Amino acid sequence: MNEEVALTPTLKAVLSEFDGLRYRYTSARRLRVDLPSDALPAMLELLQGRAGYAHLSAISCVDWPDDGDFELVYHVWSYTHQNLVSAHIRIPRDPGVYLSVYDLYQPAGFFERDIHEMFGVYFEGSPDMEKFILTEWDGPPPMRKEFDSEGFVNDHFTWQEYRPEWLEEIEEQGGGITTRPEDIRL
Amino acid sequence: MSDIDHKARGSLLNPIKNWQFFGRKPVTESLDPRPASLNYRGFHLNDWEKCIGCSTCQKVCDNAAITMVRIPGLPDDPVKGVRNERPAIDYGRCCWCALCVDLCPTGSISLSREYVHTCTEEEIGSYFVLPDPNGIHGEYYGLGWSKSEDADLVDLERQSMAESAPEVRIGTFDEIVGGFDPQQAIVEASRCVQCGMCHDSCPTHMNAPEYIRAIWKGDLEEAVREIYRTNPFSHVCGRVCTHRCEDACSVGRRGDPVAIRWLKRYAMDNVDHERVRAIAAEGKAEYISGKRVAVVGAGPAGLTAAFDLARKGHEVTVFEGLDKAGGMPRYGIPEYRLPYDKLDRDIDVIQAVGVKIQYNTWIGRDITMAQLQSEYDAVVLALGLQLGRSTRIPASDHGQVRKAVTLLRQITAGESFDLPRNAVVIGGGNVAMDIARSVARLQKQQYGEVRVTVTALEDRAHFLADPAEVREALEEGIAIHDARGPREVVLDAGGGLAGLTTWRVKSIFDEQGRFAPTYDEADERTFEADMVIEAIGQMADTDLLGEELTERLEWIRGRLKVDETGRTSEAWLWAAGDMVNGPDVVHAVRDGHRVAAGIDEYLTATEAARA
Amino acid sequence: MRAENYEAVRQPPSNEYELNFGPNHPGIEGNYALKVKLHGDQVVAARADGGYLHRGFEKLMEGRLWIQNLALVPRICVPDPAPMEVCYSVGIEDIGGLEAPERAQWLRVLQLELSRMASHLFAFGGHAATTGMYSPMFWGFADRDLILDLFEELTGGRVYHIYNIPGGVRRDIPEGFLDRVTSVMDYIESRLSDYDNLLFTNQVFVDRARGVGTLNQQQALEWGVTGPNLRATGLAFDVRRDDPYLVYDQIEFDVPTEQAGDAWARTLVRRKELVESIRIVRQVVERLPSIPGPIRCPIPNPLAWNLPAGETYTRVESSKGELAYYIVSNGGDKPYRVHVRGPSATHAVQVLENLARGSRLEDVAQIMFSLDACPPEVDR
Amino acid sequence: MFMLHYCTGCGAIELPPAMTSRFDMERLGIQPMVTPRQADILLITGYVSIKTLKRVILTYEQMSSPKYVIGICSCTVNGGMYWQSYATAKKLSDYMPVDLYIAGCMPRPEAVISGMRTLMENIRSGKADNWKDYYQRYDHYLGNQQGLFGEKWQTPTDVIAEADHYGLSGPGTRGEHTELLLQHQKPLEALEMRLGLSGKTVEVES
Repeated sequence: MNEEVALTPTLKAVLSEFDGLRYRYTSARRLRVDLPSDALPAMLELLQGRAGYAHLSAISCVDWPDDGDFELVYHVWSYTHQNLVSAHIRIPRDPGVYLSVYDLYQPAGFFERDIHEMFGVYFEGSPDMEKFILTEWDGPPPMRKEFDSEGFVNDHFTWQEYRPEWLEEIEEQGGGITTRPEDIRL
Repeated sequence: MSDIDHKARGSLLNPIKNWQFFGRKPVTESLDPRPASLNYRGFHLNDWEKCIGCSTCQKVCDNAAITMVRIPGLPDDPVKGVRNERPAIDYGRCCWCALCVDLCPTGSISLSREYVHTCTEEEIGSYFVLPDPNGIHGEYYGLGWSKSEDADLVDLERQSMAESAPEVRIGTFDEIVGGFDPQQAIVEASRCVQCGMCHDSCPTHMNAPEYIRAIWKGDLEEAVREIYRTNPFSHVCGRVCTHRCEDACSVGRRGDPVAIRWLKRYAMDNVDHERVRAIAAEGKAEYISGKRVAVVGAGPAGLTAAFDLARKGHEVTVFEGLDKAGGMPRYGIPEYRLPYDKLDRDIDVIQAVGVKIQYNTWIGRDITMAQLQSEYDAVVLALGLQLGRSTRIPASDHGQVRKAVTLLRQITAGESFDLPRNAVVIGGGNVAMDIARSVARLQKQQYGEVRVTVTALEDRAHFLADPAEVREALEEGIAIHDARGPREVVLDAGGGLAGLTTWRVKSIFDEQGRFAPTYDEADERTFEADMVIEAIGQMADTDLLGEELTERLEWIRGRLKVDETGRTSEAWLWAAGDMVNGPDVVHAVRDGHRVAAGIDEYLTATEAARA
Repeated sequence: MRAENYEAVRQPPSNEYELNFGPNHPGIEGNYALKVKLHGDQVVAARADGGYLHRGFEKLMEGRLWIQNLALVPRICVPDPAPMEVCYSVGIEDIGGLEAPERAQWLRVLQLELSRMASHLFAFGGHAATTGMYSPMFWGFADRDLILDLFEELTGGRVYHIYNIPGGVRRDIPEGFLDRVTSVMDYIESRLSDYDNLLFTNQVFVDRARGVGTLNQQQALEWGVTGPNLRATGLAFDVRRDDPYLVYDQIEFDVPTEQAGDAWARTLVRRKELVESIRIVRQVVERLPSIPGPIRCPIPNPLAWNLPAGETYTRVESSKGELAYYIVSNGGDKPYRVHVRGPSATHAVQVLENLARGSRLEDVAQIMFSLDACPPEVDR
Repeated sequence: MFMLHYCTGCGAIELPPAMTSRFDMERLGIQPMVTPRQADILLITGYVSIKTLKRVILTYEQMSSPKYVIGICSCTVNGGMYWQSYATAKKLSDYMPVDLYIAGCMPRPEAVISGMRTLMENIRSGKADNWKDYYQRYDHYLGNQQGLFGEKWQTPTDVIAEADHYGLSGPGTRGEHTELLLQHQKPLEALEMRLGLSGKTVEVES
């Protein structure tokens, strides 16, 4: 990617505080930072305090069962530098617990709550880990890769069995359904 | 805009102003549904004439809303790439995204401008619709979203294939076609819509969709595995197959068909030969049946049969008259189309599964059919067609009138013959092209110039040869005269060969469709030549069966009569390949599988009977 | 599923009581609920309850081909679907290294702005309705419908356009389309003064909407408010201008702001953005004829399309605020993970809860509509 | 006819246009109604998430007979484009009787309106009377509901009593599932019934 995009001094200062941290510009206004999970809260604090990254755009969670990890991505935007930092950390899938950043960014409250019910990641210190969307769902966290939505559906629901006249007629003539959609899905 | 002041009280006149609204045109529409826009995405239409039942729409449908239904009475012809299936849409699933329209290879499916459908619980069947050209209520509301340049998602253009230039290739027997590089192969493979028309049309039903997808995924070994499920002559078919698959390919409906043959070749060329052997041997039976099978003729049919039988645990010996295996692909097809080392690989793989080949052994000369019958549990005849037919025109018995197949064999074997400075070839098939282009190469090498003329009965539009062959032949400086029938071979005073006189062909077949050419004798033309080559067809050399056996066997118009398993009227004797169903390599492979299956069944049955 | 939901509520003997506001309630935008604790008419505490529109989009998308998802994404925000398509397509182009032709980009801008206008007309129509004034709503919907007609003509669908495709758009403009766009723009422009008379300078509405659900810039930033709601607190931030995408950097437009930060200001900002959108659309109409096709760069067969491994975070300015897609590809033919960050995610939960607290019951609906919160976007 | 104002899904977006000036359903005497108690038509506008489905059933039971259900969009018929989703119900008719379906994703206002007209026609001709089916085959519907929501599922409405009241209780009204219901049912007091009146579900902070 294009490394030549220069870091703003403040940003440089913040990033230099941490070791074991890799960063690269994925585009002019997008900086990807990979860092150890324990360093994240401190970095966000500095980003917000010193570099003016006031807006937590989102927290995304990605499930990597093969690595036994959850990847948490914190997207923070600076209204002053007009630049977005995506901080990537990995936390072990089990027990799947991490620290809340609610005290830095209030919107984190919602995103953490969302990740908690969708992936089952618990955020310590988050004001509210209660279910929001899935209040009446007692299955596993659906966004985990091992949860098979289609399987669940086929266990719990029935489908229409259409018997239109034209089909009856065709079957009388020896034709009929050859391939159902579920047989050929790529 | 000027900022709006929330303290502004608005004018006192406002109430009066508002009377103006009575003057405005009302916005309300009539109760009856308005006609929808020109590219509206309403209910489906399907042009049954265009639709070929390839089920691509079904695959791209993100809502699993499309079911394929077989409809009796519609054309159903694998060779033409047509199925009697049509898509039925479940309006309890459809979201009218029109991806089915954009990806339809034929452009048959489209959306109409009809959008009103209601029904009660009892009539819910009406949500499952078989679209036709009229619309779901039998009333045509006009065409909505349909195939357009803009929205078409089918990739109609084939990846270009590297070919050596005519002036370069004419001087050598090196292979002409370069083959795909990995990038091209993946792109070409990605054009496939997985409809399976190729599989249906292929005589030996190769799993083309599977191996194409494997190539696209970059898993070439998986591709080879899929290929070997149905075809041990993979290198050969990757190069010189008559590719009916590509004629049936649904992408070829509006554009270039997927280059299935070249993809197969790509997979075969790019997997290490040792691995190919290992993959081909997968699933070989552990046990030894103790049964012995003899195969006469090491061509595609014979070796395929041998390959199958060996994999099933039988002991197979192949008897080959010449000193190399391969049959027509080796002795009939010139090297610039099929390099011998590739053919050798196929044969090596077949031998690797335990097939023994005994060279230079002619049936009737070195070993008799009777011996085979007594020493083996079953015998396969796969003689092929190695004798050229003669035109029987005056003086066609002259020494300088030669048969194409014979010459081709000599060229392959490296035997020397007096190369003509000026040759005339009779025939418009692939063999004619092969011999013409081979002689042309030799001429180029020895005399530095090409003087070959091809005269064919058919006019250019109905040539039997593969169009690409004809094109390349012309590029290489070969003169092709179509619709000319041979009249007589002209000899000079010294009895040497002077040329060939021809008449223009008026018609080839009579009303009954029998072969009975008529000529316009006024239009006579003579082509100078010091050699005339007949390439008008081949026949099997059945003399070597021995009179007594020939008597016992049943024949139909000079061909052996066989049942659906390829078995002759003799219980122990099977026949396969060109001698049974005419010249075509992939057909021969299919035939090999057929007799192998028949024989295996027979042998296991006798085994069971004994036990 | 839990049956307790339907057990009786034992209310403590007091003058505080709980009320379920929605999901089936005219004062709720969409299918959404708010549990409020009341003291008289005063809201003491409010708690948002979502999930009524949950469809598990992010899960569904992991099971479908890259292109198939295009039919899915517009459904995430029903009133304003266009940004969803564009954002997703741009994301794929980013990962796949595709470049949408210029004409396609202008067409996308056209689609986005028309969609924004439709959504805004919807929004302040709705807001007016919550204050008991139905005429603006009737007018708003009627005028919005003219835009839907344009969509129908351009994309083949009134509400769900499914017009974008990675690498460009699916259709070029039909004959004479731009003239019709212009005439609709003229008409809506001519209507603006009517709206002002009817709504924005209408004392009933002004008095009803001012000072309701006020949030200052400080709070707005803390709570992660974006879009018109943020601009209503005086901060001129707009993704189109400050994190440009498509061809917005070639287009002239202002970012209108208001200072008050209350319901009135929020709706007024939308009213002003209508003007900006009209400006932008007019520029597109002007430029488009001089920009040659194609409208899509070549893309592989959708059935066999592996996107290279990678990830992207694409943002667009939807009519409701900052919309972002976080897309991860593991090199397969389906997305590995798609995270949709809907603007309403913050607005409809934390902000709504905070603003509702201390307000009067009759204003709760107004607050929600003035935030233009979009439940389907929250639930996904 | 009063149409309950409850937007369960996407399709709702086409209702405001249908109800307001442009297509003006009021011409047909159709108006939105805020409370189920006074509504005749329950319009299911597209997919219903399981969470919503509970409310929908509650609402349906609170509506006074005769009542009619219209399922619009694909989703109410066979899952629509959310057929893979763990969160939405697939066949509405498994959980309540449906009188009319309107095809589309989503249907345009015109389609909705012609649907309404068809329904009126069906009502006039007596063709639309599936509401009786709910009483006659309550056990069947309840069974599907329990299958989805668990056997402890109950609603504030005493459907069986109503069935008797309308003289519609038949062999299919009671059955194993209603038995199950009676086991778990907690008697409801007047207060909750009154709260139920407002057509909003009553919930406890858990």
